[in-house]
Amino acid sequence: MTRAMSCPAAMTACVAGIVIAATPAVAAEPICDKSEIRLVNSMREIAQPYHANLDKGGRLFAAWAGLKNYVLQLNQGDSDKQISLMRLLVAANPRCTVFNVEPNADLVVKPMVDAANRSGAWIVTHWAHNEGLHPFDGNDHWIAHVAVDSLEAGVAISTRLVDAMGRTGGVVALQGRLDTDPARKRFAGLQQVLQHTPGVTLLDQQTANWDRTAAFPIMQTWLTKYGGRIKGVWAANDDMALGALEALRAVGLAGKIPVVGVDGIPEAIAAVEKGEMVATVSSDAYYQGSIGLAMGTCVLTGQVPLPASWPKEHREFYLRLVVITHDNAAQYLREPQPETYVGDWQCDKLWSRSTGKAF
Amino acid sequence: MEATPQVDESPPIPREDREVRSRGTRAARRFAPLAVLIALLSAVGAIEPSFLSHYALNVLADESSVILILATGQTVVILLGGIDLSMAAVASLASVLIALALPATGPGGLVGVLALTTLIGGVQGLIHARAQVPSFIVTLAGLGVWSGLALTVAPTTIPVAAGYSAVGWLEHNSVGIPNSFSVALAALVGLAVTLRRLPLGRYIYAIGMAERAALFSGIRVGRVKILGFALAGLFSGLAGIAMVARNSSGSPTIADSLLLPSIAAVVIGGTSITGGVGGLGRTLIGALTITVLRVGFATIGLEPAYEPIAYGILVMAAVALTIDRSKAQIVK
Amino acid sequence: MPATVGLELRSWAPLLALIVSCVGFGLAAPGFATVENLWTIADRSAIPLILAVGTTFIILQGSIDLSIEGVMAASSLTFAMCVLNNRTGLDLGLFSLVLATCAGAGLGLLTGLVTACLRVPSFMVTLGVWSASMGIAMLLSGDQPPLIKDPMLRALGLGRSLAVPNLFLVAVAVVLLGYILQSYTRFGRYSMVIGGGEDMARLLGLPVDGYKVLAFAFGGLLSGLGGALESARIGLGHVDVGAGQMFATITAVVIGGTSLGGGRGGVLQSALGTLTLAVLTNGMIFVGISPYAQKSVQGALILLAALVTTWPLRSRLRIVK
Amino acid sequence: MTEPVLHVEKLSKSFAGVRALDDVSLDVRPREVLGLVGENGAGKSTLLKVLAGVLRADRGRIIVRGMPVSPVNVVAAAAAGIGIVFQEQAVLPNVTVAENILLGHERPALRAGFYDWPRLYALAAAQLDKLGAKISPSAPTATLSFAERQMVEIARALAIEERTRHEPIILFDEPTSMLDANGTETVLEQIERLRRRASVVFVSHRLDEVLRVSDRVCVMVNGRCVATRDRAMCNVADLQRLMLGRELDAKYQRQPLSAHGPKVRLSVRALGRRNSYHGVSFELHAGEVLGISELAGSGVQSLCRTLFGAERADTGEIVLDGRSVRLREPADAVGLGIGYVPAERRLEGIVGGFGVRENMTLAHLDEIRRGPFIHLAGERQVVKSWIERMRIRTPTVDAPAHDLSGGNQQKVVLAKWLVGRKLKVLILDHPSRGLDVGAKAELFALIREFARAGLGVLLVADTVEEVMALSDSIIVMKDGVVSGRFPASAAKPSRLQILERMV
Repeated sequence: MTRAMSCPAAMTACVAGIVIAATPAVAAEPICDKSEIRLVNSMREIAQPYHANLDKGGRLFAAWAGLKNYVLQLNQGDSDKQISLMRLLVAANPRCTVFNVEPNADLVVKPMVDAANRSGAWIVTHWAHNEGLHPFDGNDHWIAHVAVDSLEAGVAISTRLVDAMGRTGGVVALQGRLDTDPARKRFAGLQQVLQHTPGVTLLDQQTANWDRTAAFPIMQTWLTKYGGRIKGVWAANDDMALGALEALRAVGLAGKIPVVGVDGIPEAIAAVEKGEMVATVSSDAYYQGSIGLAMGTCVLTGQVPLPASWPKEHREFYLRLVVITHDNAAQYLREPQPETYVGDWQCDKLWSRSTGKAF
Repeated sequence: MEATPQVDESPPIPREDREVRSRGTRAARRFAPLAVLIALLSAVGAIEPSFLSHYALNVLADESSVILILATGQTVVILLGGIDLSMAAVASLASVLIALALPATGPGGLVGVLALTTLIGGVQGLIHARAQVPSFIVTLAGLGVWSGLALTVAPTTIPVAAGYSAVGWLEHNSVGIPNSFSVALAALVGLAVTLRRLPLGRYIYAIGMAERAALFSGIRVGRVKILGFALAGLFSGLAGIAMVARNSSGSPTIADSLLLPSIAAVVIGGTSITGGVGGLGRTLIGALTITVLRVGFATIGLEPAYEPIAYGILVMAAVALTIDRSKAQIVK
Repeated sequence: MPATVGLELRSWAPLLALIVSCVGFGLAAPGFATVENLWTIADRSAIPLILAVGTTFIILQGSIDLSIEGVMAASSLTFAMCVLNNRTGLDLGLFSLVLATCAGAGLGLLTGLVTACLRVPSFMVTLGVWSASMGIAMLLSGDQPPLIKDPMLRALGLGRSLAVPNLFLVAVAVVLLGYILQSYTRFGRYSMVIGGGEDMARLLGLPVDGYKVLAFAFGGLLSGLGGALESARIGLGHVDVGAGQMFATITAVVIGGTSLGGGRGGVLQSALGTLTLAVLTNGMIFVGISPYAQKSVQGALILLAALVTTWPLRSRLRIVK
Repeated sequence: MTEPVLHVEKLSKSFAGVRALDDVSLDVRPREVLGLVGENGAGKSTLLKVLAGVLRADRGRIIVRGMPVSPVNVVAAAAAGIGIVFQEQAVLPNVTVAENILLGHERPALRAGFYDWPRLYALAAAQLDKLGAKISPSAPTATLSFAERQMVEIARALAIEERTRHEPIILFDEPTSMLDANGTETVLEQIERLRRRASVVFVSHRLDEVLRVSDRVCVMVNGRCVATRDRAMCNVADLQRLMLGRELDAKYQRQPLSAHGPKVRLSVRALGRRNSYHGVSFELHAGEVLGISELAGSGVQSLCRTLFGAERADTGEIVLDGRSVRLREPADAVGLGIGYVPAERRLEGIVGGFGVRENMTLAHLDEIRRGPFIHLAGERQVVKSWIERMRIRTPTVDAPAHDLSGGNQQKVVLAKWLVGRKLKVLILDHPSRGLDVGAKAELFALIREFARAGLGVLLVADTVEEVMALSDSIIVMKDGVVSGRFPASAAKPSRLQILERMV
């Protein structure tokens, strides 16, 4: 795909160059020379489409901004390792290093932010972090936290689900790992919706640890336990949703019982288009994988003032989510092009996808 | 595993060649682990010089501290000829309890938690020694029970609301060395002295080498084993504390990923997994080696996808180079 | 048939446990004791059964295999990329099942050779192989797990023949194969011998190392098969197909009464253990026990099983490590 | 003179520079029993292992029926017609008798690579019949008795016959060293029986046995065969002289108990343990050596272990110095001043990996502490003094115990108990097992010496002779009950008197 990208990337790079040049000078000295800037994407793995797209997004941006030094850090789901990797990397040239972090668990945010503050590196975090922790509380190197409102996501898919069920019948819920914030909030979203739809009852809920293989047998068991009473399947992420979908397929119910998930991974979007899934929510991995790097670059090149001087709602804000249903599925199946994001990467448009403060 | 008796009166064959071999390679074997560590460090350093900077080495020490603590406890159990698979789970449980307790109790809570984890270890030791269930099974069961418990107590990450200072100091440096590492090292040294100079230590080695003979020498084998597992529990607790200090929060799965690395550390250090041979000095080296293996590649900019492969191969290679074959003729 | 091969008296304990848990859940949850659920349990236990058979021989010899999950992942990806899929142009059909299984066998072979030739404890070797094969799987998986499009293999993974889940039929076949190997071939008998007294086996000049390598290769082969079938079921090659299988399998084998010291137990016992575990997990969902409690229950169960099998053997002079 | 079936020519083997075999040569003739005697370390076992393919010789040739062979392992040796009978431990408990007998040679019982169990059993049964043993081939070996397992061992060696068209050469490596009078009898009978279908090389420390069954006896000293004698031409004394180059006085003057007063150290009252022994009572006085003469299975070992706290007694009581004691584990016994020298020296006596020093002080570390720490300097002192006092031949204080000869190992085990300040009772469970005459004599001398010092010694020995040689009083046990008592006060019993109480 890189070949597919490079040409347009190059083109837009020039365009962008002009754009950047054109933007009015801002009150800040460049901190680093462009050649010194090091971009780091820290995430769990790249075997999953979601994470793979985080990485792609990061590389798209690096290419677009003409930055050579892009580092990918994978922790294989080992929180301790995610912290260690960062701490070790900032041994060299911290002040020109930007971390864009997909936390393996919310608890890694604080240590990583501390590491940034101590070493002088810059960090942007995603999803969620421990309670009572904010960039604007003296964490000057924590550029921003791009929060995802998992509650909103939960509500969004749940409403689509109950609508598809005709607002009656029983639903089963596959939860993510309960020691993560998204898992809890998304489920809270479901409960919220169910409160307002008395017709729909929650038959059962289990955790499948975000895992497709774990989801399959659980769904199977439910099918035997509740049989016809299951009118809808709710899953906290697409992987589990697809696992459940296969269990439905095994008994010829695929497409007959509505299924929803979160993440908007290609497979799920395809299923949505086929009508085997009703909806999924995308936080746009490409964007998440690049926006932090973009912010950091803008800070380091002095095109925006130091984060400390930003308004609070620019330091910690919610990310606009896209609900993908049968109607709009098609357009999200295509590999996104840089043009889609160039707008968001402009130093004066960094907050274009914010839906407001997240604190 | 049941002990199999020696076969014949004249010195048994395998030992004869072992004698021959070990005479030739005893020295080599003693220094192999250190050599491997140095080789790794210099290899990584050659590619990424900043890795050998004072700062980076400090970070390395800091990173190794939790593994070091776990490995130290594990060493005692392995010297006894057993194994403790529950340590990481217990550490996670501890981290949750600490995070919950600190605001209310402050430092006192730490003592309480340590006491609890020691008790947990002791109970496992008791079942192992008295009910004569292999330690692998007892602690495998423990692994399930304790992590299940941790998840039930707190299904999620618990940030330390208050009283963090009670553990926070571990994250600072004194005389240029991270406190967490100094503490881990101190604990290791303390235990090492116990093993070398106290009767208890002599008993532990005796049990690991020849349990029956130890029993017939009037050693209270059961009691020593229980003590050994209790120690492992204590060190699990310490690891839990270090984890909380590190993440300023506790989580039911926080240490799980460190179980196998910590065991690998002991073996790579050259302590025989069949018990009786080895020591804590070796474990220190092993823990550092494992840490370099864990985080070293990233710093040399190895394509992340290849990391697990390299890690796997290097772990095997390191063990192959450092393992003490003088005792384990029967490789299980 | 030698007494040591057939179910020893002690090995009735797992059967008892199985029956008890079935009855228990049957009473607790009405929907549990239905034919349909029987097949659900069968389907769920299919792949664990396959894995347990391979692991049994390794444990019988007194070794251990921690690499199951990694090997499964590697074979799963191999499989998914050889069948009709959305990543590669290949469409090797059933043959890819063979390929994937061989991939597993290859990794097992590697484990065996390192253990035997370098005399490194299997505990450490399999730890390394686990990580390495995980890495291979990730490389293969790249950024987009391959989706399996081959309808025939999907049918194999999901479908049923005469109401019996296909995978379960495969599993039964594997268990039978394992049983035959164990009681009627030198591989099986020598595995028993090696576990019972490796030093004696060597003293008597048996090719111990050879059979160790064989055991690991066989274990890898079945892990490979398991991985491939799992992905045939869920419809894609996935790095996490084996998630959680390692501890589960060892647990099952131990519950079955195969001693980790080696030399005691067998394929049938392990099969029993696996079924017991499957019944428990299924039953606990029926009764609605929280998954975390399930973890604890499983742990307690291991201990219980071990106690049942070892309690009669207790004596002041017994040595247990 | 007939052509030898086995001709050993200038065989040499060294371990780490130490010569175990030094150009040893010998012949074995058809259907003869060749006895092999010599002190420990003389190279008997090494020679056998080389012949059986367990070890590889450095130099020299092995010629079987004119064909030079160099077996690389036991199976290869078997193919050449040489079979070896290890001690009891070499049978695998967790498989069937048949599998043990045919281990490594199942091929004839395989059909298309699969076991044909009935056939396997048949083949095994054939071997067992040769010995007239009534053991079911399908029985799990673990269920067999000691003697039965010995049979299985021999049957395995005999199975060679089937594979070589010739009569096999069967090597017995101290088959009787772990056996009591009865077991020994059976083995000797079997050897007699073998004479009719095989050639036998028989190693034993018991010269009388050797003389009984062997046609010729070869005496080994320092890895070479110094003399070969026809049975008719020599007696025990000759052999001893050849082995040690000196005479041995096994005579022992019993001293009247009154000499050290009738202070009762240990008294056992109606002690019983389920299906092991019952109603056992006796008194052991300070300074007395109480010998127990027994047949295997008479429960004496179990009795010893009970007195040491290693096994539980179901009934009766143990009284030490007038106080009834409860022994939950050996540590309790040790605390009370009871010591135990186990029969399984290598497994239960010494800690192989430890040096002499650590072994010797293991049981009494808390007596040589300074504060909480082991007083290392003091420890060395103690150990040095005992090494001298007991004339233990060891290169250094810290030499690995498993490098010592059996006799010296046994001395170390003995010293382990004597180191203790408050040792009152010493239980010796077959202390002379696997020791050569020389070592045995030294050991016995020491035992007497310490008994005089006021220790109560309980001795269980392999042969009636040993018991008689050492003991003041003797009790005989049979099937778990005391079947005869010969108190020190009474006249010294004759061998016959004791034997008739045993059978």
